[in-house]
Amino acid sequence: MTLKIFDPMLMIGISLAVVFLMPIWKTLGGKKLAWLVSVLLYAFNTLFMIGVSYRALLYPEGFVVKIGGFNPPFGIVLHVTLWGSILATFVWFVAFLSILYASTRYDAEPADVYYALLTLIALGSSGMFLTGDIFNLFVFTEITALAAFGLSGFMKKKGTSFATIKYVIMAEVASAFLLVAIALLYGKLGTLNMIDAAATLKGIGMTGAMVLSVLFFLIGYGVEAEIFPLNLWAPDVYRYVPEEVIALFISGSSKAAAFAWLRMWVMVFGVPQKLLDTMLWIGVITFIFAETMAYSQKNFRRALGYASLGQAGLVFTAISLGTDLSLKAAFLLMLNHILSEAVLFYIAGNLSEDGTAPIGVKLPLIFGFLGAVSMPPFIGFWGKIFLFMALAKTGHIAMFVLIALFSIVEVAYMYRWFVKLYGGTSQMDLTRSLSPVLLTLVSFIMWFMPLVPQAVNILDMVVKPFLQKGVM
Amino acid sequence: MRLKHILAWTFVILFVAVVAYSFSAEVPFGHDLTKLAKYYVDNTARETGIPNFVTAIVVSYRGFDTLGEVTVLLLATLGVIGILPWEKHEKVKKAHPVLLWGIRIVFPIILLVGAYIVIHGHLTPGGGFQAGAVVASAFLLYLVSLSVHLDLDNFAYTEAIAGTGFALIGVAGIFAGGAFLYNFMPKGNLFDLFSGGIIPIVYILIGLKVSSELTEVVSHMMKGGAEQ
Amino acid sequence: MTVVSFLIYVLMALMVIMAIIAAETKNLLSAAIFSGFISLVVSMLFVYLQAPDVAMAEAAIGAALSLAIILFAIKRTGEVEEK
Amino acid sequence: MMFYIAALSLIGVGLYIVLTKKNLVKVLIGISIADSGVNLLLISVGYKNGGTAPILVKGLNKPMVDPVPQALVLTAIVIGVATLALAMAVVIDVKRHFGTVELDKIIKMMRGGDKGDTENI
Repeated sequence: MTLKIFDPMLMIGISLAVVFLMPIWKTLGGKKLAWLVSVLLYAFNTLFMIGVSYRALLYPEGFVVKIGGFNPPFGIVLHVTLWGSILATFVWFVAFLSILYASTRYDAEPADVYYALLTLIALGSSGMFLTGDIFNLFVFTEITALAAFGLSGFMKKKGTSFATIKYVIMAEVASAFLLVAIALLYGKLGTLNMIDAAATLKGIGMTGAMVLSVLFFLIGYGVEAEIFPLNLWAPDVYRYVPEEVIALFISGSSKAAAFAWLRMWVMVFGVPQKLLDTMLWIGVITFIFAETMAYSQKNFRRALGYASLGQAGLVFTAISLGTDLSLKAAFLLMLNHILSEAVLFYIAGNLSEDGTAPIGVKLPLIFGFLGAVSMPPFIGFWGKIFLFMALAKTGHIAMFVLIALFSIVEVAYMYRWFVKLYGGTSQMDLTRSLSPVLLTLVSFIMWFMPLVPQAVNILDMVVKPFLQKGVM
Repeated sequence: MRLKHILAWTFVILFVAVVAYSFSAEVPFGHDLTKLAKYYVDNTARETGIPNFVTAIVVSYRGFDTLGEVTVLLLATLGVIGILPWEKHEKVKKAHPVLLWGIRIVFPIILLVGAYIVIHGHLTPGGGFQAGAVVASAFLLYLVSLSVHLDLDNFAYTEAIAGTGFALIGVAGIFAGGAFLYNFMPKGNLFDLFSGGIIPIVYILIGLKVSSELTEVVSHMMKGGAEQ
Repeated sequence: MTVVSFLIYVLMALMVIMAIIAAETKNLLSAAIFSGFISLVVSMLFVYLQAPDVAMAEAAIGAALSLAIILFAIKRTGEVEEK
Repeated sequence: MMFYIAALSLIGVGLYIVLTKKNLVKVLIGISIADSGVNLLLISVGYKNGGTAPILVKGLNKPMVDPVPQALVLTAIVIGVATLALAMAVVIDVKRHFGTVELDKIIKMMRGGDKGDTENI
């Protein structure tokens, strides 16, 4: 079959070869060639991942790609699901926009290293979306994290260095916890393949060691998924690090960590009921904390950073609930977050002296704000509705009320910022305005998704591989 | 000792007690082999054709992890280069002659040891990572003696070519056998130096890449970045 | 208890004591050296646990190169921890 | 059993350093100690009583220890040194900007923090 050519390993192998050759590109054609090669690679990968997503549509449970020709669980496999491949497509698309944007940045030296880091954060997070092996997931987590450290400290300014060191220390401690969690899991279950581990665990049940393992996985992925006590590094990073990198953090590392949590919590551990309430409350508290902090901010980027933490909290809650509806909500909220906050961050890097947005990006600004507060035509609206329905259905009324209440707070401060930013007259660099405009175009296309009859089917397909047979 | 320290120690002792208890209760020390391990112990020699099972797992069964791992090292190099850019240091301080001669004698021996470790990586303990670290420590010796300037560009090229070779061997596997990193070469006889198909080649590439990356990292840590 | 296993227990106790000294000393240089020694002891334990590959890697990377990286960083940031 | 306790004690001491110390270099030394502990823990999980090293020797057929954790630890060691190097580079950068690597002083210097940060560009 011709669709066989859409093997994600081909994408990963070619991308790695291109990145490894970066010193050669630089010697041959300077940083111009390095930039050109990266742009072509990202465009190719975006198209390729669209093909992979199309292939994933044909397999309701996702398809498995063997590596090295060994059968699972003995070799590493990729478990390609529709959800993962769609998110990976978005990562490469945002990376494409970011590298267009980065061409206007002259203080990022050495430039070839900057482009290589951008490639590797996209590659690492798409690997996290696609892999089906627990230790391989850890390796990709580290790739994503190290690329994030490098990008975050790249500007060598006072603010970035301070923000980065906090991030580095928290993430390194988290990675030690991840390894302990893997040691527990491997010692108890004797396998590292996710599907096999889930099957083995069903026979054993949640013992004390497994509870401990879940908690350590929570700590391990919580730092990058921005869960409340572990997200204290994030506001400073969002404040100081260049906006094209933040766009990749939003679409790449934070989404990938949330997706890893989805894999472990829902797929492998099967939503352990005795820890369910704790997880839900962690997510809700993250949301409340973030929205409260965001309300009182006087700096736009800080406010956006906290808003993004709030979204991460919602996604975490939706994933942790683990029902059909709530997983759909998580998927829609993830997409909405990428489409709205990334646009706003691209704009936030180009405010004029008086703190207004440039004239060329009026439409993206409106779209970004409306998307950020989940207004009806945007997919975030459906995400929130689904989340509310899921919470009501499972009887978590207190959380329902709290999320609704603090959503109003979100609308209030977002409106305040919109009034402040709107109506500027300054001009914006054309290359720079391209990124938010293109992203807005995609979110405009997404408006018509509910009109397509197959959309409901696609949503069903997205959550199917993760649904536990026992949980409803 | 303040309250904070006492609290921290209490937390640590609790942590150790709880985790050690659940480990020894459910994963007893010295327990029997797991399902995965049994399979590897029984089948590795037949499936990969090499006697060192750790190498077989690192390069063949879990070769993709290893590719990720050299990428992590590359990222460390890139990050260190980005944060502490290399600047040309013109001054070369001559080291003491005894040190200089000592290094001249020791240096080739260390390189030889590294080469031995990597070439026999699939037969005896050791392999690409260990050899890479040994070779990097030889260069570290050179750096510390301050008697030479390493041309870091050459290390970058070595690393680029070795890494690309690894990735392309993987991609070639897709076309030759339908799976990334598929072992498409003849496996030869067990215990022979030339056996195991792509495994020794990949491990040598890993050794080259790891050694050049570690050397770059260490030299940037030592001298990179403008002092203010 | 054989002589070997007794020695292993002594090594482990030594390792933990060294870690505590590294935690409490104000001199960063000695903390770094202790962390290097810990890596060395850990690599000896790896040999006892029948993991020669890992022992080699830990001795070469954990004890030598990590220590070098820490020492270079200390040289460039100052030796003494305040307070 | 003793191996588990020793390994976890190393992790614990590393955590203690991270929790209480303010010097960034010291914190990273703590993390590297914890990393050694994690590696020892993983290898202990794979140990089998009476097993030998997982390398075939001609004519010898004895039970072996689990080779999987050894492969994982080989990966983890390299990842550990990579993160350590990157983190130390960031610390050197911090020293260049702030003139110190004591976390509480740096936080004081970054004064303003959340509330006072009004600059919009």
